[in-house]
Formats: sequence, C-alpha cells, structure tokens
Amino acid sequence: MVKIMNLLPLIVVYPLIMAIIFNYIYKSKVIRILALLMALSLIILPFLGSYGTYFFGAHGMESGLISGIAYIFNPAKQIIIFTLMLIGSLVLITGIGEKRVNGLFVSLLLMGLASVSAVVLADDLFNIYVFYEIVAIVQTGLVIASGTEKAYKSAFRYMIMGNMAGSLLLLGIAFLLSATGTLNISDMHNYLANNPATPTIYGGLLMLIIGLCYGSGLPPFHTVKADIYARAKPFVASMLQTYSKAILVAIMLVILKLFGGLSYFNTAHGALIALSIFGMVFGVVMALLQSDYKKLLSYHAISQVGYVAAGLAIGTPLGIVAGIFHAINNFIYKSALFLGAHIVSQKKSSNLAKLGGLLPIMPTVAFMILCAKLAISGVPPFNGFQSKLLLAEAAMNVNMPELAIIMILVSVGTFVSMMKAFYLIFLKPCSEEQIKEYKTTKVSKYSIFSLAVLTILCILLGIYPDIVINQITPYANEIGRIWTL
Amino acid sequence: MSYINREIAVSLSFMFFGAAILYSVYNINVVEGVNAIYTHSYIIPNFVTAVLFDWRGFDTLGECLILINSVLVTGMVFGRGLFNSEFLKEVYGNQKKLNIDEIEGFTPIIKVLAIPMSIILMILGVYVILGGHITPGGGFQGGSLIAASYILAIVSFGIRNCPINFNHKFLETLESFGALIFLILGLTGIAVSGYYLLNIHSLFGMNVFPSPTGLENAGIIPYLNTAVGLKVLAGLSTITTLLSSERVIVKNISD
Amino acid sequence: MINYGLITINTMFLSLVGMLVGFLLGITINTKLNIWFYLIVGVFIAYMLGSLPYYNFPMSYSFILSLVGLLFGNIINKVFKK
Amino acid sequence: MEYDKFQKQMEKEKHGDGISVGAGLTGELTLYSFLVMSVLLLSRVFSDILFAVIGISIIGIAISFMPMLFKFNRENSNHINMQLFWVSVFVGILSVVIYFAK
Repeated sequence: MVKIMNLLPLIVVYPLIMAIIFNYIYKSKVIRILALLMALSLIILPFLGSYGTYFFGAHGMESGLISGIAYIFNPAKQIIIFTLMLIGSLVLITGIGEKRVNGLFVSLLLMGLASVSAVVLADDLFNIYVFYEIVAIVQTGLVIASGTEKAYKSAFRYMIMGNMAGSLLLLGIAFLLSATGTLNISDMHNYLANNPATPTIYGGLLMLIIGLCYGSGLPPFHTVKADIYARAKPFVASMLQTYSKAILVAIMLVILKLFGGLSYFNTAHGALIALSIFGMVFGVVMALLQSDYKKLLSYHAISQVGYVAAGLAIGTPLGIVAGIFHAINNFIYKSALFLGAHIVSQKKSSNLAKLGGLLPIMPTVAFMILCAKLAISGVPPFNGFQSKLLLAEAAMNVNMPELAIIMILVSVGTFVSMMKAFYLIFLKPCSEEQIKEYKTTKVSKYSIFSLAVLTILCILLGIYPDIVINQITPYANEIGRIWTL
Repeated sequence: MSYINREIAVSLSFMFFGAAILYSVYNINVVEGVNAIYTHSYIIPNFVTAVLFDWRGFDTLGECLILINSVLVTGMVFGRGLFNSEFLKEVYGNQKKLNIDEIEGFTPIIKVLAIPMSIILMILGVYVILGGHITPGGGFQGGSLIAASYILAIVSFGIRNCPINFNHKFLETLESFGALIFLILGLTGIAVSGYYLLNIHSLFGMNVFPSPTGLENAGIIPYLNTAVGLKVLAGLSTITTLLSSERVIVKNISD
Repeated sequence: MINYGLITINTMFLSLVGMLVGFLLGITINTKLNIWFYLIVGVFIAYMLGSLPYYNFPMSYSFILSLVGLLFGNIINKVFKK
Repeated sequence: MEYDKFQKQMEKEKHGDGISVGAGLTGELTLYSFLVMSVLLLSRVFSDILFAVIGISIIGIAISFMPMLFKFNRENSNHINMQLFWVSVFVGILSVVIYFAK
C-alpha cells in the first residue's frame, strides 16, 4: 500500500510562506498576476490533508497525554475551510481590480486566512490563542489599509479592546492549563469530565467567553467590530466578517467540546444563549437606524453572528448543524453584500442619502445584490432560508419557542432594512446629472465576477442544502448533547 | 448626573470581576499533567527551549508571526501600502519640517561610550542567540539585545548620523529571511517523515547541527533559534526606525 | 584529561554560525572600529563569560568569533565604500 | 408614542424620509418585542411567579419610556468611554453569572 503523505499543515503554512514573499516583493509589477495565481491555488488547499488527528513534530501520545500540538481534521472543518479559502480568493480577485493594490494587502489577507484556518483546525488551546492574536492584528491592519482618518481611529479602538480581551483570554488559558495540566482540548475535556470543578476552571470558562465575544463581535464588543467593518474598504470588510465568523464557530465549538455536558456549564450555557440573542437584536436594531450602507451591512454582520452563535450555543446536534450551516451561508451572502457595497461605492459613495436610481445603470448587479438581500432575510429558495429554518427548528426542539420567535422578528427587521437600502440605492428617483455621472464611472469587472460566483453559490446551497449538511452532521453528533428546557 | 450611577456600576462590576479572578488565582492547584513529560524526556539542556522549539515549535512559529504582523501593521500605520494616503498627506504634507531627523543626539561623552557599548551588546546578543539551546536565552532574548544596541545607537547619535546603519531594505530582507528559514525548516520535516517541524537529528548520516557529545539531539533547534533571533532583531529595529524618523512616512506618501 | 579533539567541526560549528551572524551585522556598521581595542576587550569579556556548557574551552569561543566576524564585516564594508 | 414625534426625532438624526422612519419604527418594535420575549423566557426558565410579575412591570415601565430607540442608539455609539463602560459592566455581570449563579 502506498502511504500518502499527509499535507494538512500546508493549509496553514503555504499561505504564510506566500504572505512573507508577497510582503517582500510588495511593489513589484507582477503582483497582480501572482495574486491571481495565489487566489486560484488557495482553493486546492483544503483537499490536501487527510482526515484524522495530526501531530506536529511527531509528538503524539505519551503516557496517556498528547504531548505536542495536535490538529483535528474532518469533513465539517474541511467545508468551513473551503468556504473560507473561496471567499479569500474571491476577495483577492476583487482586490486585483483596485488601483493601488500592493503586496502588503495580499500578505495581510493571506496571514489572516492561514491563521483563521489554524484556529479552526487546532485542537490545542494555546495554539488557538496565538493564531487568534494574529487574526486580531491582521484585522487592524486591513482596516488601516483604507487609510482614512476614521479607519485609523476605529482600528485604534479595536486594538485597545483587543489588548484587554486578548490578555484576558491568555489568562483564562493559563487558568485552564494550571487546573488540568494540559493544553490539548480532548485531554482537557477528559480531565474536566472526571474531576470536580474548582474556581480556577470557572475562571478559565469566564475568560474563554470574553475572548469569544471579542473575536466574533458579540455584545459588548459589537460596536467596535461593526465600526471596523464599516471603516474598511467594503471588499476587505467581506473578508473581515468571514474571519470573525469562522473564529466564532471555532471557539464556540471549543467551549462546547471542553465543557459540554458538565453540570457547572449550565449557567454559562444560558449566558451564551443570552449573548447570542443580544447580538441578534442589537445588531438588527442598530442596522435599522443607519443611513450609511456600509455601516448598515456591518451591523447586519453582527446580527448574523448572533444567529450563528444562537445555533451553536443551543448545543444540540441539530443546533450545531444549523449554526455551522448558517455560518457557511453567511460567509457567502454577507460577502456578496459587501462586494455589492463595493461596487455601489465605486459608482458614487456609500451614503444612502446621496444614492438612487442605479437600477437602469446596472440591472445585473442589482439583481445579484437583491438575491443576496433575500438570502440574508431568509426568503426561499436562497440558502439563508434553509439555515434559518434549521435554526428555528433547533430552538423549538429544545423547547424554546421564544428564541425562535425572536429569530423570526429579527429576520423581519433584516428584511425591512435590506429593502430600505435597496430602495434608496436602486429605485429612488434621481436627477439627470447623477445618471450622467454614474455612466462615466467604471466598475471593475473583477468584483462583478466575484459577486456572480457568490450569488450562484447562494442559489445552489438554497436548492441543495444537503451538500453541506451531510458533511457537518457527523461532527455535530460527536459534539452536540441533547437536552430540553 | 448619570455619571455617578455609571461610576457606581463600573466599580461594582470591577469588584465582582476582580473578586472572581482573585478567587480563581487563590485556588490554583497546579496539576502536573503534560509538564511531567516535558521535564523527564531529555532533548537539550535548556528545557524551556526544548518546549518552545521542539514540543511546541508551531506555537513559537505563531508567536514570530505575531511579531511580523505587528511590524507590517506598524509599517502600514506609517503609510506603507495604503489604498488611500490622503489623510497622511494632510497631516504630514503641508507641515514645514518639524524635522526629528535632524536632531543631533546627545553629548560627546555619551557618543564616545555608545559605540563600544552597542558593539559589545550586539555580540552579546549573538552569543545569547547561539547559546539558546544550552543556557537560558534564545532567539527572542538575543534578538531583543541586538535591537537594544541599535536603539542605543539611535538615541545617542540621532537617526541621520547613526553609526549602525540598518537600512530598511536590509531589515526587511533579514525579517523575511528569518521567517522563511523557520517555515522551510518545518517543511523539511514533512519531506523527511510527514510531520511538520519535526526535530531532525541527522540527515544522510550527518549531524544536522554538529555539536559536542551530550548535545546530539539538538537537531534543528539552534537553526530555529538563529532564525527567530534574526527575525526579532529585524522586527524590533524596523519598529524603532519607523518610530524615530519622519523620512519613512514622507517617502511613503510621496508616491 | 586528554585534550583530544577540542577543536573539531563538532565543537566549532556553533562559533562559525556566530561568525556568520556577526559578519551580517558587521557590514552595516559605518564607523571605523578600532580592531585591537575590541579584540582585547572581547577576549576579556569572553574569558569572564566562560564557555558554554558542554563546550570545554577556556573561554567563550562563540563570543570571540562573533566579534571577529563583526570586525571582518566592518572591514569589508569599509573596503567596499572606497 | 406618536408617529409625528418619532419622525421629528428621526429628523434630528438626519434620516427623516418615509422609509427610514419606517425602518426606525421596526427597530423600536423589534426592541420591545425582544424585551417581552426575553422576560417570558426568563420567567419560564426560573418558573417563578414573582419573577413574572417583576417582568411585567418592567415591560410596563418600558412602554412609558417608549421611544427607547434613541437612548439605545446613544448607548451603542462609538465613543470609547461608552464601549469601555459596557465592556466593564459585561465582565462584571458575566463573572457573577458564572461564579455565583446556581
């Protein structure tokens, strides 16, 4: 039998190597071509590894404990990483169309992709922390890249919060290490399940939740997070929100895997559900108030984070399937919306009051944006409908109809604000001069291509949701626990 | 009026939070766990370095990348690779030369002492990097020592007449090179056995890092140490250069 | 004690790496360095440091050789400048 | 709460056109029904009559304060002191919930 080499670490290492090279050649002329090649090669990466546990440096089990750093790879993680890489490559392709694209932007984007994949893959708390920090810094950098004064300010605020949350997360990991003597998540869960709780473990749980909130933008960090989405370039924001959601899925699954089924987890479990509800409602209410398209979309990103978190926090197998599926759908349609915002702001600006009458100018783009808008509001036959249905079902199964009602209400709010934005951008009558101005400004073909790919995916997943769900289900069954209120 | 209420709320919540943390810290009861494995299997004399570069080498790689990223982002704050540099132009463009670059530095006494001290400090840094796998020390510490010698020189001479001339291209090359060595040494591990960052002791019958008896297991650790050292020195020096000079910003926003 | 094989590739390799790194740093130093002064001070410091464990030298060869590398790099820098 | 008053408030924040006011009203109602639903959920979780009574009175108070939206907006603003305030309150509440709640 031929032993096939397990190339799993390449998912992380290859983008990192390329990121350093891109940073080195940062103003060369071939950067566009190289970035295009890079974007194409990213998509192959998730298929390189083989399923199972991977030990770094061959440090596997020793005297009953995993001594080194371990990665766990399975179909669910594969599909998350595939979507991540797909969005990454589409954003890179969109970035090629920018006038001042440079190696530094590509480099930061790749670093972020690699680190988020590492967070998703890792079965080791400290490794998760290290790459989580890299993602925080990368996000700051990507916001600053847009170069406006507001971008600087919001990035600075994000960094201040990041200092606090990051150091608390590290403290929490130190607590858990001291209480259990290991950093590997599977080992740690075994230890926690067989030993009584100590206050140190409570400390670890508390800090993990704070870290989760910062990394994903759940309240009270939602204002900071929405601000950085809004101040970044819109196509960069589509990457930023993808990072946040992937981190949310990864860390939430870590918390569930560590503490799931333990008696003292109940209150924290309630807190997680409450946080996700807050995220949903606060996001959508703030979004309804915005008059800036980018800001509106960024608050919706927060609201969707709340949905994903709600699904995962319910913690039943169905809930986890719904949560991960919603996260994947969300990567797709939210990125499509942000790319749409990119196209719109290339035409004129992102201020809703100044826009209007764009429908006759670019009907195809308008149709694609409308598809994404319907997907985010949960209208069949788009993918958002499938996952929101699953989420509501999961909430009903644990005997929490109130949660399902809140989800539906928030969906209604989403629909209203999305339609408001659609009206103000595309349908509102506008003057002749403005139409002339629209006709002179050009939109890059690259961003329309990316938008089209994402729209097709939206419809595809809406009609055949089983492609994704079948991949996730085994992993969800492994982690989830059945309970009712 | 409502500030009072808010202050009370904040102080209460900090009290609870602080009490919770103190309660946790007070009840720490360390379980040995995986630590026993680390301390009982001998790789190299310095167990800390053994953990950092052998057992958990991938984490160290991540930490290096945090530093690299911070340097990239610091560069970005100062105008490198922005999509739109109008804000920086507004701040720095019109201003007629508040030039930090032309500050002459300190008194002659300090200048006389600074060069020998920074040279010795530099060599000490190299020594600390090299002894990383045997004595307490290693790449991070040694690299910071070398960066400190550079900072000493900059502080005493000013950036224009600085005797140690780490120009930007040199630092960038050093940093990329250091990180690439780390990443590619890891890849050789995959090529040899299929495990990333495997500590290879010998290749084709030759010791990877020739060392005296008792240290045969060092393998790639000294190389990793050197790579990290170069990278840390380059990263910290880049940040120093950026923070101490306006030239970089003016150059960045001019094109 | 037999001093056999004190200076071999196994014992000197570390110092040679140090020399390389020192050279790398040395080519960036612009001022002229007084070679004898640095060598004397370097030997003194190396003697005070002592050699690294497992390397049974009377003094720290890695320190001295790094210094030599740095000074050499400085000379090369001077030559190329002119 | 009257539509005209609400519109005037929205006018102050520079989005007074019909569709924006409608969106604002949706937001207000979402916020309010979220409050009702969470009180229902909480009273069911803790299955306590007293709690339900307190919850209903909270809802009553909320009605009298009715455009809550603008206050909510102010609390969620991007000022760093607001953000730090809510973060610190959050860590306090979370630590109480995790350590001391049963």
